[in-house]
Amino acid sequence: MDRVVELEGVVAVVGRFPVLAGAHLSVERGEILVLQGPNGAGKTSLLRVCAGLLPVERGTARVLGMDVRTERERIRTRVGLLGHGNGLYLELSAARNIAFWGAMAGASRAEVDRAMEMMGVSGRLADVPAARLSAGQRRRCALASLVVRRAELWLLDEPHAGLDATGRDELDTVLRSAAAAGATVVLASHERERAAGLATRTVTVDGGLVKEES
Amino acid sequence: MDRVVELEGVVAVVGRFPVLAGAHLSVERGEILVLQGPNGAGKTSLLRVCAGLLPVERGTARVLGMDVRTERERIRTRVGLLGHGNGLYLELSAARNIAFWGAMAGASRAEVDRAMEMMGVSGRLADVPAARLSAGQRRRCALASLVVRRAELWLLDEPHAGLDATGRDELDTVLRSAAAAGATVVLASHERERAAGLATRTVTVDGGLVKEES
Amino acid sequence: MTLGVTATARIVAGKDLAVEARSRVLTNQVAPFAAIVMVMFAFALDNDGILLRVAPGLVWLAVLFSLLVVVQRSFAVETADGALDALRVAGVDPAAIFLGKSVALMVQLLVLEALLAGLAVVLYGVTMGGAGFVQLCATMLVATVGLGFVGTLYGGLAAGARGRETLLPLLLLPVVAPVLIGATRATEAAFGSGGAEVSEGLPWLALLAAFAVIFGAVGSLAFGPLIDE
Amino acid sequence: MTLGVTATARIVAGKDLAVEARSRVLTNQVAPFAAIVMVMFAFALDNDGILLRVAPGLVWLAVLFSLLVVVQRSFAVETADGALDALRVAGVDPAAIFLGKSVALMVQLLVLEALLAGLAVVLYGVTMGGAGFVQLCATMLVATVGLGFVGTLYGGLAAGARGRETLLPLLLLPVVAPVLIGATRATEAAFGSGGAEVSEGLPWLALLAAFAVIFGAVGSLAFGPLIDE
Amino acid sequence: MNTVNTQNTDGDAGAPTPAGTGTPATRALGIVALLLMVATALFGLVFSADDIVQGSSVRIMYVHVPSIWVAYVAFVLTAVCSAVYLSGSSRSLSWDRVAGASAEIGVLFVAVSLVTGSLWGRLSWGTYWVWDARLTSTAFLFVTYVGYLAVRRLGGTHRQRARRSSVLALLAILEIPLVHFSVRLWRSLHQEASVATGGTDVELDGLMLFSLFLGVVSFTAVFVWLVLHRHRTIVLEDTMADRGLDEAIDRRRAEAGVA
Ligand code: HEM
Ligand SMILES: Nc1ncnc2c1ncn2[C@@H]1O[C@H](COP(=O)(O)OP(=O)(O)OP(=O)(O)O)[C@@H](O)[C@H]1O
Ligand SMILES: Nc1ncnc2c1ncn2[C@@H]1O[C@H](COP(=O)(O)OP(=O)(O)OP(=O)(O)O)[C@@H](O)[C@H]1O
Ligand SMILES: [Mg+2]
Ligand SMILES: [Mg+2]
Repeated sequence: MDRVVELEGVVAVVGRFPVLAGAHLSVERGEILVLQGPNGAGKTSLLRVCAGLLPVERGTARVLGMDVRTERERIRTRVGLLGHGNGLYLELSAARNIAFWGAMAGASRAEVDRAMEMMGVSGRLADVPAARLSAGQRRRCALASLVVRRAELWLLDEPHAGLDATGRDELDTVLRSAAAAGATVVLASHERERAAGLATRTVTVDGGLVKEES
Repeated sequence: MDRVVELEGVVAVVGRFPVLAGAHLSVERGEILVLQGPNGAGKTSLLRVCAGLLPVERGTARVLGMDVRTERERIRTRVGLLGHGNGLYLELSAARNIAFWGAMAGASRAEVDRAMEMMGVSGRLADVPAARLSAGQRRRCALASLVVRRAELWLLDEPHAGLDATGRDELDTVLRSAAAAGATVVLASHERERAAGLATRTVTVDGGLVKEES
Repeated sequence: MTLGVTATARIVAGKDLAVEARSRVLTNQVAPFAAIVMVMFAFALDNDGILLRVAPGLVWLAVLFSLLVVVQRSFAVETADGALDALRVAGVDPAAIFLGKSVALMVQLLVLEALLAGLAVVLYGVTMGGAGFVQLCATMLVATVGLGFVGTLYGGLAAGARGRETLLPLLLLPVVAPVLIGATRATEAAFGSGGAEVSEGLPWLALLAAFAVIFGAVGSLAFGPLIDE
Repeated sequence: MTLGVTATARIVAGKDLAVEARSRVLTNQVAPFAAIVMVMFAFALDNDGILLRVAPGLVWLAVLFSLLVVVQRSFAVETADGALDALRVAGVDPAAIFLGKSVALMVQLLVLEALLAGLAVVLYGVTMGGAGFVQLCATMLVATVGLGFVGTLYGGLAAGARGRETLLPLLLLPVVAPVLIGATRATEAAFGSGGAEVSEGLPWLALLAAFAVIFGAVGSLAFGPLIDE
Repeated sequence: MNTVNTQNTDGDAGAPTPAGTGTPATRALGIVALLLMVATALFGLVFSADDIVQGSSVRIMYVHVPSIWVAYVAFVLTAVCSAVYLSGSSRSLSWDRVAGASAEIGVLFVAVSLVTGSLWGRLSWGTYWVWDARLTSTAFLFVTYVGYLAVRRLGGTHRQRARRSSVLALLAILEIPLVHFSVRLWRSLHQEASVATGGTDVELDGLMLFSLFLGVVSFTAVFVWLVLHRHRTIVLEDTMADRGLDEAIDRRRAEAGVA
């Protein structure tokens, strides 16, 4: 129960290329795990495997105690992913986007408003079409859409990229309080100092493998 | 001649929204100027004005001694921009992309190879379609495409985002040596520490205005 | 999930229609295109008396064109910024996505068909009795349901794995063709083109209904595996 | 710029064709679709001898549709990751972008037209003499050049701001319509549809040529201001 | 349009706002245009004779033909102003405003011609509309300029508007020869160009010809009058938009805490 993520010798393939080449990883509940490693190491792929977006070719991957191969649908309702993309509908306003993802997660109107407030996309910005927002503002919308999900496992791919100084601090606060409330956070990041301040543990991904460090 | 960028009361409008609200800025040759400021402040807009992508509604903008309104075409052949997007053709391989931009800039085959080497996208990666590359690898391709241009004014919008630790250092080296060779660099960044280490000067953009600091 | 399939589907459909309301691709791009197709044919064939004969085929041809554009658009919106991935990860029931997107597609197609049928009446001088009109409406409704399902399935396939899309048209087109032929024949009967009787359209209607049901069922089941590669 | 317009245009065209060679949107999506349209009409109108009469119109209608799809695609590739901005900033001569993209578009359209004309011969039993064949080829060539220029010009305009794309058909269709009518008439003459003589097609060919020249010239000059808002 | 007198507002935004768009000169022109219209109505409806073939319905010609010709003039004016703007010899936005005003009035006149033409068609061909080359191409001309006006309303800055629409105007003007020659190109039902080329197949007697001429003169006067006023309202609209922008700029600056 307390192992939230358990990867054992996971091989995942895109095209014919093994993006993960036998990765082992285990993450406990309440951890904030940072994935570091060079470009193309397999961090994004690892997060996508955990979210059930990338099929496991060999080895086993268990998330929240369930096998991603067989119980993907059940896992997904309890996991939240922020990828390199933001998952926004660019034609719709910021508010409409976040409300959509809120509705999908069964969140109330008030929760949606709270998330927007928290990520600083309320007020004037709420009615601007996502396409017109600045890069950082779009990232904030994506984070707000994630916050309303109240996931048990947060998977974040370079969540700080594009956020301004206050946004970074706000995000760290959100992640710390989520972890304190019993959620688990796995995030990929290239910003050493910030990641070090946030992480309870850091591992390095390289060549499709996870190298445990402390 | 030595004022590479001169903005005087520049107002720029997107839709009906004034993304720049009367910005003043002047940049000398050889400077590495960092733009900081909150999300939506107008950093991207400012860079786009300098590149002649966003029309100047009021005020004057002079780049490399020429007015962006009237001599845009001549300015552009001497300016290089890295935006939030990478400007890659996702279906084409990394090598094909960089060769394309190299050819557009009149660079030789050797220069293209050198740029690819420099940004670490040679070897195996060269033949992977850009769509299949990792986020950081795509950013590296975009940077390589920029390096081959040998621009006199480099405009970079969060160039470090997505790059790994070595990539960041490599980029800083490239920018420093470009500046040392007489080029001018203006970049937007949210990473305080890294920017501070690189910058010869930092200004804050907010509310569509530039606040000079030292 | 806290929401049922119907509720989720409704939200998805609402979102798709909101995107359309904002971007107006249907009203400003597809509809004028379809209209110009009709006008051009009117121009080319006016003096020959062929016009009335081919009117039903033209209406459905224009619908087919529009179907492709609208489907493409419907999934471009999902993939532009990774929203389809987000939907998958959000654990949204694929059947609900399928139904929601199908319904939004059908609504758009129906609007378009009404417009085209209206144009056919005005431009080609089609005349219909009451029975013909009822049958035309029935045909449109049933054919649209079928096309909406097929189109969404098609779009899901195209948005999924890359290599697979090469098979797509080969799989799909033999399937769409009968729907279009059925709809054309039923419409001919309704318009009385070439001396067809209204009652001649009924078997075609039944065929269309069978298609709609089969594709609704297959789509609800198959959509998940399709978009989840 | 160190490169001349022609050299730059060639690189741009090569790039566009390389993208198509990789993604195969034309061969795997547009062409089969166009083919099915032809087949459907063969089905729908088989017994009436109308087929031969409408064949030229159908061929060009399918071409028009494909034009829209391919143009959209051609600029989607440019805007997906900000490449069009990059091209503008790179100081690439807009005329060269215009010519390069137009040529790539024309090549794709020509392939498609050859396919469609072949289908018309097979499905509709079109027969042509040698003179007819030559004229058909000439018509296709000239019409395609015109369509390629117009499509690229307005595609560039539509590729800019978002709301702007809704304008594409409004702008494009009144302009393209004469080309299509001209091409249809010239093709009718080549096919001998409705008893038309081959020589009747010549004035149409001249019209098409004038169109191509005008839009090539205007496009080369106007493309810059249009994509540069 | 009412005509409270103030100074001329030609020129760029920022001039003091007048209370109306009239000047003594335009009022004089307005009166002349009105008188000419009355004269045209008298000649068209009373003095000129019935046609041998078409009877009284030929009188529609005195509206139908001048209005399409004036529309041609309007579109040519639009194209010329656009060319001047684009050529860069004068970057004044006035050229663009005149172009826009002229196109708008031109669209109006095409519409008049379409309506009168189809009424005439009902009388002489028995149907309001046929898919004839002249008619179809005229409809396309109408759509083209509606598209041009839509492009003008896309938003963005005044200069963006000017640049985009100027290019379009230069393309759209090419449609006019197409409309004019469509009759010959497509062996059309419609009347061949006969007046303009001095052809002999249609015999217009002296009075008919004079009425037609009068129609052209009076429609032109009305056109000039309308364009002058419309140009001035565009100036006012632009001024308003600029003021809205000033407020927006202040709000934007306030985001940074700057007054
Ligand atoms: C909706 C229907 C019609 C439209 C859109 C239309 C359009 C036009 C246009 C565009 C012109 C200007 C041609 C040029 O000089 O370039 C024109 C001229 C003319 N129209 Fe029509 N027309 C219509 C119906 C008719 C009808 C029914 C008649 C009479 C039977 C008619 C008689 C004429 C005549 C006599 C001219 C002057 C020809 C010349 O000398 O150039 N029109 N019309
Ligand atoms: N079809 C393919 N052919 C060759 N290599 C491929 C293919 N698909 C993916 N790859 C490689 O797989 C790796 C994907 O890694 P992934 O996106 O997980 O990296 P990452 O650790 O997230 O990197 P970044 O820090 O840049 O985001 C990249 O090295 C990429 O080049
Ligand atoms: N049509 C519009 N309506 C309202 N606001 C708009 C519109 N277009 C742009 N904006 C606003 O203009 C600003 C654009 O700023 P810009 O993209 O230059 O910011 P930035 O400093 O680059 O921010 P980031 O750090 O997030 O990249 C944003 O605040 C955006 O919300
Ligand atoms: Mg990654
Ligand atoms: Mg930015």
